[in-house]
Amino acid sequence: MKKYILKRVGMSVVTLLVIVLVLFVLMQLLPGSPFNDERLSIEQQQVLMSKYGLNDSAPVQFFRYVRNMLTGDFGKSYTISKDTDVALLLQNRLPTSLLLGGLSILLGSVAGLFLGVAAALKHNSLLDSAATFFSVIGVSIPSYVFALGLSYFFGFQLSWLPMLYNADDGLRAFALPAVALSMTVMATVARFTRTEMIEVLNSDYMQLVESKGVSGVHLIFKHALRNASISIITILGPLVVSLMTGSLVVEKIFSIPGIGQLMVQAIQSNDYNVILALAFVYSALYIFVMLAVDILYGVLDPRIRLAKEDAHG
Amino acid sequence: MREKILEVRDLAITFNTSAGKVRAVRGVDLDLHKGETVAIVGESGSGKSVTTKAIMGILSNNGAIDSGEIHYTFEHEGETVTENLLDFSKKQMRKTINGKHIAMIFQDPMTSLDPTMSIGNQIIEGMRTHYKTKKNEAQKKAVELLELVGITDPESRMKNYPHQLSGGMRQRIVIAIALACDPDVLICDEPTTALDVTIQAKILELIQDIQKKTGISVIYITHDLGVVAKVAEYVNVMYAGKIVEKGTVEDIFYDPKHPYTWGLLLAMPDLETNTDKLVSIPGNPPNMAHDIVGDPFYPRNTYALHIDKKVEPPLIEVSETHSAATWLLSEQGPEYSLPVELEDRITRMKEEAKLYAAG
Amino acid sequence: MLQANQPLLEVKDLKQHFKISRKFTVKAVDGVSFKIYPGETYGLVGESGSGKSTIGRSVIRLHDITDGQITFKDKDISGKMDKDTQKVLRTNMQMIFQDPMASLNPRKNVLDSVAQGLDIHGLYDSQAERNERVLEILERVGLSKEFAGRFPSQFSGGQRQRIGIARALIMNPDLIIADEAISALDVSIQAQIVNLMKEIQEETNVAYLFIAHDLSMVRYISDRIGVLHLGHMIETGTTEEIFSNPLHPYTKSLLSAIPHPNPIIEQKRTALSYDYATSGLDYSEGTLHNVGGTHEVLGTDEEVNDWLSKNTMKEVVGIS
Amino acid sequence: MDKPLNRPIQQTLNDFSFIGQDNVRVMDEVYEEDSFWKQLVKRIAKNKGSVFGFVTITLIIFMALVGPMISGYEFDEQIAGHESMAPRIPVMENFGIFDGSETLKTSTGELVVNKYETIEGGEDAYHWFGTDVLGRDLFTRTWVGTRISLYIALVAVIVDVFIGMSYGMISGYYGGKVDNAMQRSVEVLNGIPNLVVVTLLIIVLKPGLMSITLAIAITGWIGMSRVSRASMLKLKESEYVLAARTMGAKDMTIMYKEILPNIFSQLLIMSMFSIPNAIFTEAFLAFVGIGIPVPMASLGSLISENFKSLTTHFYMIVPPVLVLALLMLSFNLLADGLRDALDPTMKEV
Amino acid sequence: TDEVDESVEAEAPAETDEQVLNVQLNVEVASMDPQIATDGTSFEVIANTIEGLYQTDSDGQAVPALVESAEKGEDGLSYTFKLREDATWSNGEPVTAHDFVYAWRRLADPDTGSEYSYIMGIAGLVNANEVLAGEKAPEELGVQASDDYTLDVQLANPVPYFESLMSFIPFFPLNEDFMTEVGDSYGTSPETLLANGAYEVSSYEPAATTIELDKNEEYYDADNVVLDGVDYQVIKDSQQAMLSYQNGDLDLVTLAGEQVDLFKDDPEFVNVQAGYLWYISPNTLVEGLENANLRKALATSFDKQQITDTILKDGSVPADYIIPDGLAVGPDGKDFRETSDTYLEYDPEGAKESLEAAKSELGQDSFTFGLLVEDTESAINVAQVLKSQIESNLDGVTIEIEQMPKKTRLERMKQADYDLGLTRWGPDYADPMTYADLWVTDGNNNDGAWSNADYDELVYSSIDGELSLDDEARWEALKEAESILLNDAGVLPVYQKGNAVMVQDNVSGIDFHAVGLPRVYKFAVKE
Ligand SMILES: Nc1ncnc2c1ncn2[C@@H]1O[C@H](COP(=O)(O)OP(=O)(O)OP(=O)(O)O)[C@@H](O)[C@H]1O
Ligand SMILES: Nc1ncnc2c1ncn2[C@@H]1O[C@H](COP(=O)(O)OP(=O)(O)OP(=O)(O)O)[C@@H](O)[C@H]1O
Ligand SMILES: [Mg+2]
Ligand SMILES: [Mg+2]
Repeated sequence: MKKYILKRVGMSVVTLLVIVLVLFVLMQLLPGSPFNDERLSIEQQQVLMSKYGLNDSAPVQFFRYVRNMLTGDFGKSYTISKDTDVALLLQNRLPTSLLLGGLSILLGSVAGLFLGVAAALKHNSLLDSAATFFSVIGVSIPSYVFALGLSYFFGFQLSWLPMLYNADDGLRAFALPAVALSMTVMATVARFTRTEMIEVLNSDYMQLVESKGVSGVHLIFKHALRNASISIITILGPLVVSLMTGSLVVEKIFSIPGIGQLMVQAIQSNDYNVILALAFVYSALYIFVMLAVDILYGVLDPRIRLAKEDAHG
Repeated sequence: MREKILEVRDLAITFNTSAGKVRAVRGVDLDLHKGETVAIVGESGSGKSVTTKAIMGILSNNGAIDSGEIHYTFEHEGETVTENLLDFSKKQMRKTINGKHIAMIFQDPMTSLDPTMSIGNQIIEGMRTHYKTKKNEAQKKAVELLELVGITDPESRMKNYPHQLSGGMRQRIVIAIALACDPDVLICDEPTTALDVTIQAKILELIQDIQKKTGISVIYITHDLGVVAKVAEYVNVMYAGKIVEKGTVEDIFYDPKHPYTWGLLLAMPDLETNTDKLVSIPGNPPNMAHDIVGDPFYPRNTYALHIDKKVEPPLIEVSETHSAATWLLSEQGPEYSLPVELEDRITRMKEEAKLYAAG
Repeated sequence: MLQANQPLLEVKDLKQHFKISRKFTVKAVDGVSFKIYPGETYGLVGESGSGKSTIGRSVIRLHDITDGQITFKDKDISGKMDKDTQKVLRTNMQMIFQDPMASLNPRKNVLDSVAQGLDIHGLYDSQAERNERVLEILERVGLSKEFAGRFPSQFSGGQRQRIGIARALIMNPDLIIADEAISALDVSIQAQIVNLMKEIQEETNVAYLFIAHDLSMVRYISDRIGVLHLGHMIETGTTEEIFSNPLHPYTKSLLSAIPHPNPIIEQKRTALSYDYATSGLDYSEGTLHNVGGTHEVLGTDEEVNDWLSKNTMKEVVGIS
Repeated sequence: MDKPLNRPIQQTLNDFSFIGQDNVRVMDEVYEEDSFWKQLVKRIAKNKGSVFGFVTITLIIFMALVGPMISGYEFDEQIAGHESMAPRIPVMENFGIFDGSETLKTSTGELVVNKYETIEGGEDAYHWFGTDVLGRDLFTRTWVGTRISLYIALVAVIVDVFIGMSYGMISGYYGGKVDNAMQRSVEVLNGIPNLVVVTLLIIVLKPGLMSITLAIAITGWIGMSRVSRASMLKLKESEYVLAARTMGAKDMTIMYKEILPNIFSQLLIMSMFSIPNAIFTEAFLAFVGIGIPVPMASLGSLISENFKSLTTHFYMIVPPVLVLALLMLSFNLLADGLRDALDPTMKEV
Repeated sequence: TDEVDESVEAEAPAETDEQVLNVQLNVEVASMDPQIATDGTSFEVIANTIEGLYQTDSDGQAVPALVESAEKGEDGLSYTFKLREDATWSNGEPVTAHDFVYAWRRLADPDTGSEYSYIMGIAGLVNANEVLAGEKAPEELGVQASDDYTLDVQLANPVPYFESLMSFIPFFPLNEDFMTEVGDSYGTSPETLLANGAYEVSSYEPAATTIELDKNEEYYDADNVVLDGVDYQVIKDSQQAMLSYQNGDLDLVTLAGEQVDLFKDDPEFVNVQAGYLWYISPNTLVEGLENANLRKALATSFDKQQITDTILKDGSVPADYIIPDGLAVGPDGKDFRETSDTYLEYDPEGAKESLEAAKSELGQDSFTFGLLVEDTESAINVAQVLKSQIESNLDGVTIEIEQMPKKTRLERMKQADYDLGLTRWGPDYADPMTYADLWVTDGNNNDGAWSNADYDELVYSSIDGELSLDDEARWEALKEAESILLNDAGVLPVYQKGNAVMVQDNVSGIDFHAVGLPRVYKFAVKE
């Protein structure tokens, strides 16, 4: 297993480098430069470009970037937060996004699992239809509509929870945005869980388990859900990444200092280093999560775990 | 004294499907006595599995029991009671019957074990739920069970996962799971069809062996008459959701009465069969989604009578142990003789048996 | 069956290995040779995983073979084939499969399924001719013409298997590989299909490579038999030779395991057991020894002599 | 055994004679079953959800085609003075709803206004869904916007089917090195945040429907390629594919003639699940301001436009959100129904 | 982490009766460095913490801040500023003339990469342009500290608005010692910031959405500062901001579009003028747009009043001029606009006539022009109204809106790859020149390449020629320049931006400005 993970990590690093390269190429295509404000003269633009080494050829820039990146230096922001280390921006904003994303994933998947399992157990019943309806609603309505609605009712009308993010509020600050974001997760997980659970509940081995006299919670958790979860985590992986890396709109509504907004700002203001760094974080997270999913497969599914052990010592 | 332990009467089961209602079982009677082995033979789709699943209370949700009773006699808190299993709720079934009194082995060992749980845990699970056995005790018993079903090095096997074992081993595990809670009845639903002959022989011998040791009653489902010959004492031949002939093995093999049974016997070439053509049953079994009028077998029956088109024959008793559902046996029935090939076959078998007995 | 001297198919020292990982290779077939003559049925038996299907698939070139030589109708089909050879192979050798449901494309009606070979090789001049030939062949396998427009799901297992046979038959093949072609069918239907296959063989002189683990059927249908174990051909000979005088301990255990529909015998008999690991045999050491007629057995000189010296039939009681 | 032997039925002597060999079927009975499509339609029709979905989608498509023509307004027609008018619908207005009045929660108290009464010629004006801040009829805009969103849906499906499906099928069919390379590429593409790819693309290209289409095309097919690859992996070893190969069928024939028809309907349904994604992507682009160019509208851009008036003029966001949600709901229900119909084993347990 | 510690600390005093002003920002602070920052938000926060020579009073006039007395040379070519001696940095160091010299050199030094360095040229310092161009060392810039509290400045030409320029952030001082100490990390946390103004930063991190300022007790004028602090909250969604305002969480928010309808009658509602002027830049290199009549037709074909009243509603006013109202006061003591004409008013009939004239001059009946717009809500809405009105008033003219991020729009315009561009200019200092010099031939921001020799002559002379020596003549010349530009429709003015804000009624004393610093809180009071 260890060897396998090492190999995967190695491969991931290569993938990551390729991704950075692709991003670099894309960045070269971006029209305009970070320094084209009205007030800058051509000469000054040149001064700024050379200050940040943007006049060098693309390969030089690329290798310099990669070299710096390896030492944890993501360069400086050009426009969003002028002259600050991008690493510092990440340090300030990433934890918030991760926490918010993590919370909404947690919330969403627990609720989704619950709904999905209930629907599968009472297949074709009213409960099933209700769960299906809920989950369809969840994927049908944009999360920002939820966000503003929640903010209006629970924040403004009832004043139960803060409408605006403030680090001082601790977890309370995340309550509304996390719920808003978790709707999609809940819906997706619920639908998937339902399908998977129905399939598992219907399998031969569940019949054997039932014929042993096992029932109830034990049956669902030890057998059904465990088997179903192998495919559930497959869809959860990408969801985790997209949520962890922030949701622009929900961040905007609750005024959360996350990286989703930063990303859009960076793209719009050609802040290359910030785009690259955020994209890098995204990719790294993506690859990490995929790796985690892979390892989790192993934990959940001995077939995979043992196969990997066999194949890689 | 034969002690009746399971008595199924007039069991009828329907499934709701998109293609309409499927009448899978249409009034089955079945008896099982203590320590004995009853086989159910029949073509695919004849309702064998559904019948036994109904006994286990694990019918799928779209299935409904239209009529019938399943009386089961068992020891409960020191007393011998007889209960209609169909009156039990799902929960009661799981708690009092499944595993503890009636256990089941399924057809495909490759898919009937939970792939994510070690086999040790799968074996002790039943004991832990029914008897709240302590973990180490349960494990000790599991090791014994593994030994019983002929698995070498049982301790280390406990930690294995199903995919690490061969098909034959898995089927042994399934048997061990079934035996874990000391059931009175073991239902084996084609436990060897997915295995190859050498392993099949071993598993069959294993079940026989266990039966000898534990005195357990066995219901054995198969479509292979060879297997029936090897394991069963009593045989029920099933066709289109009904039992068409029942009797002891000898009755069925040496004195079959139903044309379908004849067909089954003949379809299997024995080592002497030298004919250019095998005798086969023509046509296909009926589609159970359709209404069945008359004898469902008559379209394939070379011995069909006109009445078969209209009225389904009841089981007609031939001897105390032997009966068959064919109008040929009725008083008004015509004269008939067995197919020549079958006559030959039976004579041959009898001779063989004599020879064998002689040494 | 008359045996022409010229073999239709000759397999020499066939090896088929599958690389699972860098360190691990499955030697599914490890040096197997046999011949099939026109119009005969060659039965291949052995336990699950012994390489029966792999041989079948290698012969029809579903795999690129690892090593060895396969000659079919005097053409070498073991390596890269030219167009001609390919056409000979693809038309003259056909296959029928185990699972009658899975072997038919569920989205194709019977007509198109059966005509597939004709379509691929463009073996007709007009649509009418094509359909004509399909209907003819359907009738031959006992299916009504009305079925031509229907889809596989509308048939029973036995009917589907007939469609599969029709599909192979329409190409007028010289060799049909039947991989467990009857194992998935009910006993009553098995007999129908076996009868059909035999009839067809009589009419067209097609040869069969009949792969199965049901020995009574194999015995009934085959002229010659090869017994496979762990990728090796351990014993081969005519049906008569194998069944009346099995020499190899594995063959013996295999034969002894067949259950017979005779309760009095069957209830008392136990099968012989054989375990390669503890048998002390090493298949790769042995060579094929001819022990009379076409009967050959794999083993070292000593082993073979040892087996020959024993009265074998006693152990395999109940067989004849 | 213990049943009465002869039941009281009319028996003739003839009844107990043999029918004879001739009557035995040599030719087989057909297992009468409806054809695949007929069965499918039957099953779908039984599923209330999918019927609802189908009807709603049909209705929405109809309205998208016809709606803009029956309102009497152009989608980009800014009527001076008609800014931010609440919905007013004939007949309904008599019941006190949709009569064009709205309650404004001003800081100095609630204020009921009815612009139709205060502006010139307002009595005869009807805006069924109201107007937006520029004085454009929302009914017209909603249905024009629905067209775009439906177009996006179509694009998503086409992309899924043509790119995703082919990619997955080829990758799965050839396996080995080809598969490895193709999957690595997908991984790279997946590793780049969608947002970056899509926004960069749209910034690089001229903003417009074409670029949005392209953006969806580039990122939308990956999910589908996974599914089709998985199906391909499963089916390529199936016996009927082997059968085709033993008969010498070419790779392309096998992929597109043998395998594709068997997975196509499933994949098509899967692709329906990507419709919401595509519509959301477009809506998201609208939200960051690089969606469909003004004054064109899509449901997404309408939502983001009118979202800004949510607390002031609530009614503006309702029609596009409602249509979008209905559309999503219907596509989901229909797809669910179709999937269940295709895989009856699931329904019958 | 730090965050947690801070929150624990912040929790305790929050309950007391502190006067803390809660202010909404639309966007994060981009930089806390006075020489690097370029945007209004950063300026606002910096100005709360650092004070320069001058500051802007409530009327927008420059009044002395750190400067105790100023002496202007006879010829207007030199200034001597005496600094007050009681001013200190928040680390206890005194604020000296060296701090200014350091900051100004830093501003002009190309190595700093300040985007505002050109302002040194505007201020007219000796050698400024050479230093900017890298031809001379920053030390040669015309500014010295003759002693700790005396700052000497030499100008290359008279700059009438020099003192007002001194209240502009880039000229604010920085402490050299402190800067060397913190190095690159300046302005990344409260510890790496120094204050000499009314407030000091107590909580800040780059790109933060909350910023907290505390009253600076070291401030020389601390007695006049009433507030205990200012808390900024970045809220980009205007509706959410408004809800928070209504909740009482905010004291000051900016309203957007439709919200104005609901709040315009509220006593807390305030309309403030901003200096920004929005106009359409026609690209005269594009076929058709070289024609003055066509440009005039376009310029007069849209109803500016409708745009400001029904779309913007934020107090913006139609602009029939290019030098904004309230920007600069002339030698006569009157606002520029008070004594100058208006041009290019909405006149659909006139527009049609001009169009006809253009059509016959160009021999062309239909025109299609792209209109570049950046992707902000108001710009897009305005563009849509423009399109609709131009198209309905001018037969044969079609406008195609192209929306894109601002950076892209700027790039396209810089490359002259556009037909019409909706753009804006905000004043850097209180003089018409901040606009007038935009449209000189080959001017850096003259994207449309409009060119007029008379105009050039007037502007150049006003900068450093003859006219620069005579304030009154210069004033008249700038009026003439505006008339040349607009009579030729060299640009198409649309509106002058206003802001609709809400200020809680217990808050007073916030100064709003059109030029330089938009909002000043020094004298704000919250009861
Ligand atoms: N869940 C179900 N839904 C619908 N029909 C079912 C279901 N289970 C069984 N049936 C139908 O009931 C009939 C009897 O099935 P059963 O499984 O008992 O056959 P069997 O005799 O065990 O056959 P096999 O030898 O193939 O196992 C068949 O026609 C089958 O199609
Ligand atoms: N494509 C493949 N890749 C890897 N291993 C394979 C492949 N095909 C077959 N094998 C392995 O080769 C061995 C022989 O398999 P094969 O299918 O030929 O056996 P068989 O005799 O046909 O068995 P059965 O009776 O179960 O059909 C098995 O161990 C199998 O796992
Ligand atoms: Mg069964
Ligand atoms: Mg095989």
